[in-house]
Amino acid sequence: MWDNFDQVSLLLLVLVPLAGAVLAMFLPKDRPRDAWQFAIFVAAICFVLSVIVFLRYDYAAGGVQLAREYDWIGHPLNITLDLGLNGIGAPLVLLNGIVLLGAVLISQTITRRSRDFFVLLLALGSGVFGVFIVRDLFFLFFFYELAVLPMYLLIGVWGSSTDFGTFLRTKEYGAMKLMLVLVAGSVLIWIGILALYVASSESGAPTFNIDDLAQLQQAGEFSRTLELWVFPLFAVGFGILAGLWPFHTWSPDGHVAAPTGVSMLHAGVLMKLGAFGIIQVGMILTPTGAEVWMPVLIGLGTVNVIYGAISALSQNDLKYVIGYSSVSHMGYVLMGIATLHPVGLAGAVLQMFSHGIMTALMFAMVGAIYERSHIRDSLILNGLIKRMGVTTFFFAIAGLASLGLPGLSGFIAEFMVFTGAFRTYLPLAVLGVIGAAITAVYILRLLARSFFGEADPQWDHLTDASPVEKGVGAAFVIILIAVGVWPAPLLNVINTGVESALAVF
Amino acid sequence: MVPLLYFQLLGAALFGIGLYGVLARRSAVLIVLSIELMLNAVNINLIAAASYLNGIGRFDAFDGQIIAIFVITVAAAEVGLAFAIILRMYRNRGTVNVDEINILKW
Amino acid sequence: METGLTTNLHLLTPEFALTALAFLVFTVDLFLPERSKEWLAGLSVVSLVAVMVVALVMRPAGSVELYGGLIVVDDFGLFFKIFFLGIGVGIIALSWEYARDRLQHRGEFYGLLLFSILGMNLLAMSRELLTAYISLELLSFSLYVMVAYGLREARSNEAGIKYIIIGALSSAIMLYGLSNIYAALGTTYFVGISEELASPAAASPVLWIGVALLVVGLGFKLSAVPFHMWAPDAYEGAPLPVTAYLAIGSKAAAFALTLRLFAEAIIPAVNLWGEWQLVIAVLAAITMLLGNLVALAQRNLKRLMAYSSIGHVGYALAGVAVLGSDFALAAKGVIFYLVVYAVTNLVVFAGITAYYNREGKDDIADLAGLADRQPFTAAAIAIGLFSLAGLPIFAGFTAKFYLFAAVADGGMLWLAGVAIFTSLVSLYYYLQVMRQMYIESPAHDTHNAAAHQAHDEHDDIHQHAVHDEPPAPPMPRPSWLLAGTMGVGLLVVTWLGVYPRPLLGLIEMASKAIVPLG
Amino acid sequence: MPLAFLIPVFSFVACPLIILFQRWLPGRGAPLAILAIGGGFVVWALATIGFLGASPDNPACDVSAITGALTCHFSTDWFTAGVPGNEITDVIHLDWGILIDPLTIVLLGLITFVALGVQLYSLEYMKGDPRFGWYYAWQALFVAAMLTLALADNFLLLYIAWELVGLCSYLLIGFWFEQPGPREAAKKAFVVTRIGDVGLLVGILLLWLNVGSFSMTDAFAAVAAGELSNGVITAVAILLLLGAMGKSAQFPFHVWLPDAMEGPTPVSALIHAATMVIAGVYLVARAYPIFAASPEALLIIAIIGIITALGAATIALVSTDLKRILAYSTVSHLGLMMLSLGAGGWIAAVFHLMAHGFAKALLFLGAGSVMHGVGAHGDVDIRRVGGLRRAMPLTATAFSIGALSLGGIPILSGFWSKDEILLSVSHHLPAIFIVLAFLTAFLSALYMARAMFVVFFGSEGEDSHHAHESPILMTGVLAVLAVLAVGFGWIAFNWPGAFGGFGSFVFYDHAEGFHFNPLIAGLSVLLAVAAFALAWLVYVRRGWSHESLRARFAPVLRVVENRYYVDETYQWVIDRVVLTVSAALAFFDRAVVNDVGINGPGDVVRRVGVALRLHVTGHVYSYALVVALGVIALAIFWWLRSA
Repeated sequence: MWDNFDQVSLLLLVLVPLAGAVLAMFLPKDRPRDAWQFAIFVAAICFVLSVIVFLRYDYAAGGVQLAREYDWIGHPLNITLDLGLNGIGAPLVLLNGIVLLGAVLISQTITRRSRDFFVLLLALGSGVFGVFIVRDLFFLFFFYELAVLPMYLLIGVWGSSTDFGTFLRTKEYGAMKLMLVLVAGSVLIWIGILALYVASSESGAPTFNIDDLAQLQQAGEFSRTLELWVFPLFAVGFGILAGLWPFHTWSPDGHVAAPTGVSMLHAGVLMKLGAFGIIQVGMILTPTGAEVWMPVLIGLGTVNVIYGAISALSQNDLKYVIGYSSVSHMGYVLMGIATLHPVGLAGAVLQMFSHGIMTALMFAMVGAIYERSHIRDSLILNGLIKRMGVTTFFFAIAGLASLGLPGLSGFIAEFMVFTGAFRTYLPLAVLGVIGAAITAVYILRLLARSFFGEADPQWDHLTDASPVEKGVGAAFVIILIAVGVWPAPLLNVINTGVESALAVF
Repeated sequence: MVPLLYFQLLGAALFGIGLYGVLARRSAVLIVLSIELMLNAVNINLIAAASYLNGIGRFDAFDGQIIAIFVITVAAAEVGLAFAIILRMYRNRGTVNVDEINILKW
Repeated sequence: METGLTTNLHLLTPEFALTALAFLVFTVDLFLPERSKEWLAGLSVVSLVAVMVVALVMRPAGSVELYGGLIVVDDFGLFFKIFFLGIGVGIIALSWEYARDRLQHRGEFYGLLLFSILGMNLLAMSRELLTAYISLELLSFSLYVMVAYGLREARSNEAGIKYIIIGALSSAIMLYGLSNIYAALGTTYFVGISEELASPAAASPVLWIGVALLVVGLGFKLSAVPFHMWAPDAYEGAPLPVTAYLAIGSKAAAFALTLRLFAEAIIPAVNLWGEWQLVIAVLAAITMLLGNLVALAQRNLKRLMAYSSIGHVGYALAGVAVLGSDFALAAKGVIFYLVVYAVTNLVVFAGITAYYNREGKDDIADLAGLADRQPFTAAAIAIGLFSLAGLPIFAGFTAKFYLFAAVADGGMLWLAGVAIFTSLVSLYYYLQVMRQMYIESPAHDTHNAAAHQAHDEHDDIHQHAVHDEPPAPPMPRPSWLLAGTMGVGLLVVTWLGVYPRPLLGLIEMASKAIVPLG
Repeated sequence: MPLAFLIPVFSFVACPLIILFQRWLPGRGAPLAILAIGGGFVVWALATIGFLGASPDNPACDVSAITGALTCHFSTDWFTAGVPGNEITDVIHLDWGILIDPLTIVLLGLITFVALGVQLYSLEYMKGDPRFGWYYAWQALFVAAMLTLALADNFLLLYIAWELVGLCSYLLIGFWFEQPGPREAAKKAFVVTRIGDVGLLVGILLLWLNVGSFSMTDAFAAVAAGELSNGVITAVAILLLLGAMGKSAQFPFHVWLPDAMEGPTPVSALIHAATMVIAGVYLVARAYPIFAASPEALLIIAIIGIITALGAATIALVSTDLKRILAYSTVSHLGLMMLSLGAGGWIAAVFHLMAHGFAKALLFLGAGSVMHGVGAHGDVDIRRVGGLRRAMPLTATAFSIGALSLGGIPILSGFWSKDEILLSVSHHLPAIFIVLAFLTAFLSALYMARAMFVVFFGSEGEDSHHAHESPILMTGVLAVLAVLAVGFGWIAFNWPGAFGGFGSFVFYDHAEGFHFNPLIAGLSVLLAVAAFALAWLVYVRRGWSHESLRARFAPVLRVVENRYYVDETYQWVIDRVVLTVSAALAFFDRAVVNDVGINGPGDVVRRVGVALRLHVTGHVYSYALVVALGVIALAIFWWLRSA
């Protein structure tokens, strides 16, 4: 029975949310609750699918599994919808399944035009799934753009504008910047893809298929100069989505503007697309370029870590703090990738997973607070623990995970990144460790300032997390702890993926 | 026999004059007339070329004349159409001065 | 070649039929009372469909020449015929309500439309410069009139005047080029030209001027920079359906001619093409750059679409520039792009018309809050714009990817780069429209969100949350015809975006018919 | 003996249970926590018996070639990361492993015993606290983590436990987070120790980088085998030392410990006196093979130790808050232990660690009992209490015993351990050290005496009128600890036939009997007695007023009372440097990176568009002109090509 299912599982993974989005269009316009429940239904199916797919991935065998090829455009472009899961994609698929469900559940509070909201959200989910499981550059790009496309409306329509006194961040601005910056990144990616295609067609076998291109590369069909200028295109293009400094500002401002569910997906999975792309495309298809450019990338990654952490120090808006901490944590991912070292790379992938869960949890909780108080300013908020004990508890756990507390997933991931970096770029690795210490400072400041302490009477009206929020939070916390205590199930899969990824060097 | 080049120079001159007219004139009517001038330059070119080709014994020589006739016809139609629209403009705005015809810009 | 002017004449039945129908419409129009002129639209649609069927039925095996090679009936022509007829149907569907409410003499309107379609069909089939020119003029004359159709509207008149003056000018230039080519080569047949050019002796200033001026003429029809300046004015002034028609029909027709001309006359002459390829590439580059950049600054919707269409012409031209290297790929890319562009634009214009029919306004800012007032219209426009911007899952993405891949493969990666960059620019102004429709509220004074935060129930000094504005005044839903057009269009757009293969098959057949002989 | 891994597990299980079900558990889960630690204690006893009975032929045990001690080792896989490559460090493999040797055994004993006592004590002390359940949850978590720390057989596991105890200390210091004091103190404690932890982690990684394994035994073996260059060893040693300094509150990282007194007093007794703070000393003792291989490191340790010891002692002398006095005394004694380690007095250090642990726990619990008695939660100003010995005799006795013990009065355990330290210092270090060490000993006796006399003897203070003795549970715990404070020292020396002495059981490299140097001992006794006498004169007898003393040393006093301005320095750095930088960076990020770097290009493009649109003038002849220009451009192009 499973074998038949494996034939279609990946295709379903992409089609289910897409179909869900299409069907959702035909829901009644003015019944938000129905839309929500329908979205939950779809997201739940996706979640189950992602779990099954993850479990079906046999890490002992390794390589690309559940592969399935569908003809799309034949000669002369030779584009095929070529699905297949590798050890790096598998955990991220799982991650997306989890976060998508969580985000949909959290979005209970969306009442205005909620149908459209969930349509876009599901479309986004489909795009993300797609990127993680395709083996063809055209479709990788296709799904990549599909994942970015809905963000504009999701933020622009359902977001919120904030006046910070000295400056203003409108949702229009946030959405527009996010969209344009990300698409600017994809411009680079697109050019890179075309360059590789041209190279392949010059070698007589025009193709967009990642594996075929990788073989061509191994066969030495790509000139060194080509790889030298194509890799930066991928590194920066995908890197932008991963919050690579100095192209990161779209991310915090996007968060500030975005509604909770969108923030969760944005920081939870969207930013992972970028890192995944660097590995899947940049590293595997242009290893020569990668080897040459990695020192630069790890340098930038370190800048991300320190820079993000330090700028988070002086932020007062909860979402800004988390946004910059995301920038900082994606820095670890970039560092890990740039080590080109098994442990470091595995750490990077694990960090993607753990950061996805962690930051999604944080945004969920901040969203819960914002829903009730309509404030995100940590200078005004205080003593939240009094009225919102559970929320505080979950937020604290997420915060501890992000400052790399052992026993929570963040620690193992960062630790592995450090080990990898120590093997390759020792001084930068030390800086990375210091960054983790700075993280502790701003997280604890935030906790001490807004969550602990005596509560003003003005917060007496606040109510604690709703059952749904509690459920999501609890689930995420459990995952954080589980991965922190027993990462082996994830790492077994990741290791095989890393092995094959590094095989090209 | 006068070499082809002379005719072509004449045509070019005429074409240039027409073009100048188009650029320099401010009355829509005169602009259209200048364009007619350019079309006549075309005709001169064509006929000259045709007879020249005939001279060197090219087979399908008299295409030129035929084309010229077509051009004349089309030109006539064009002028008619143009004047019709200009007339409509004159009715509405009371001017055919292209300096004043610029509601639509940028 | 001269033998048998009437052989295979039956193959022209579609064109004859079309001519007859046009006259029929004119005639019937004389006798129909004003209120029942809808029938003319119906008649035209039915007849167009009928002609389509006839054309398909009479498809010859391979390509057949008529009139001693003036006109050829082949798959390429057939494909574009069907394409044009389809566009005609779309435009009529678009203009139905509009014509009823806002145009006089709409009988002639449909008649002119039919004539212009006839012109386009002949254009796609003509294999000789003069024939091409005549067909072009047939198309242009109808358009001149249609643009100026708003009799009482100064804008419409002005658009007409500018259009016809520049049009006449460029046709004069084109003819001058034609005459030079004739003088240099002694022939005006595409095939003949390529044969003459094959001999290196052919190269001469006169010839070069001839080709150059020919290109200028085409450039005008394509509204390629720097011959584009008429386009924004004409688009803005013309009645909406005509604007749509300009954007979709005349461009497609001009490209049909360009493709055939380059394929059969110029590309085979390798040395000449070698010179011209770069020119075309540069034209393409500046066209997409200028079009998209200027579009950023537009306030009027029609004008915006004009500049955006200029930009898209640039993309297609980029495809033309690499026709020489891998013809099959490039031609397919260009034609595919044209079709997608046409369908997408049809959707967008249908949406704009649906809005215009209700409010009679065509500034971008007027669309504010459309998403609440006409959700489906807004969605249609949005999807259309996303597709034009080249975002998946819509046809625009696939088409752009295909075309740019072809351009890159043709050895012009830099051109592809420019194209990709400018499509990023285009995204910006498309998003501006989206923003009006989805984010802004109708009663929105400035774009400063802080302005209306002041009166907000949680008003503390540090942070404000902006809440949803009150829903906009309701607006009657679009007519079923327009809604249907949009619906069908959206389906096609999505379908082409997700599974373009069948269409590409047809395009392959079409492009095979005009593979360069050289 | 393999069951030893159960020791922490009980409490690990207890913690989440209490968190989740405290509402329904009897006594808010407190009994559960106590049960867990009690179980731990029992298992420890069993394990100890097993260990004492164990012999090298036990498959899991062998006599370590480096430490010379019998070492048993049990482990199970945790996870593997990376892929086995040509390089050994291309893959990291981790296990949950426990390592049992005498050091572990005694430390476990200390932890389980004190923890048990403290938790019983807390039943009364924390009674009626709204978060009673949470208190025990964190207590359980702490105990579990601390025990793991003591048991860990690889550095990574140690680091994990290390961080967890840090977390628990954070949670328990900030237990009353409503008041700003505990909140800030907790934050400070976590951050300061975290700075040290950076060093620790880097050190561990550096070690791994050169050894290829996190296992302690592997690391020591590598060091012993001389596989590592001296530079690396010293670097690693110093980095590990950083971590130790953070946890054990050594100068300049000592600032967090006194503030940590904001937490509930039993917490101070357990975490900030007996167990967690000695983790640093434990780390150095545990990793001694590495330190021993680097004389420089040892010297640094000694210097830091003596600075800390002396500085803290002086501050303790002038502090007025009872708990702070004890806190600084803790810092000072930790400094002494470090000093001893630096001097090679490994056994002395460990011995003092134990003795001080019991005594200091006793003192803190005593102080807690005092607070409980005078009804002061938070801090007790010793100037406002006095003569409590009548109201609370038991507490008074217990506290006095502790004070005397730490003060170094003979036959009490503190005396023996301190004596050992002085001995080793005098042997292996320059003269200056021994002088300062004696000074420290004198001072510590003095401030202990001061605290003791002022609080329990002398005239009544205004807070001590309605003071009452604490309930039996608390005093009982005090009594037990008092017994240890008196008697523990006696296990130091050799009981013929029975037991070879502490040094023959817990030792590094080679077993040592009990040394006794009459000179050193005599001197220290002299100083101790003198100190007590002096204090008695000043504070009880009021022989001469300490005001006059204060007046005489005013300038010195100001410096000391301001704790040598260390906190101020930190504060200045944080406010003036860190926050300024980060604010500047945040502004830079918004104004430059975003508004210029990201918005800039966008604006430029848009402006270009706005400018370009003007080219469509609306005048038809200009259109024609452009067309003509286009033609000319083409002509020029052709001319260029042909030319």
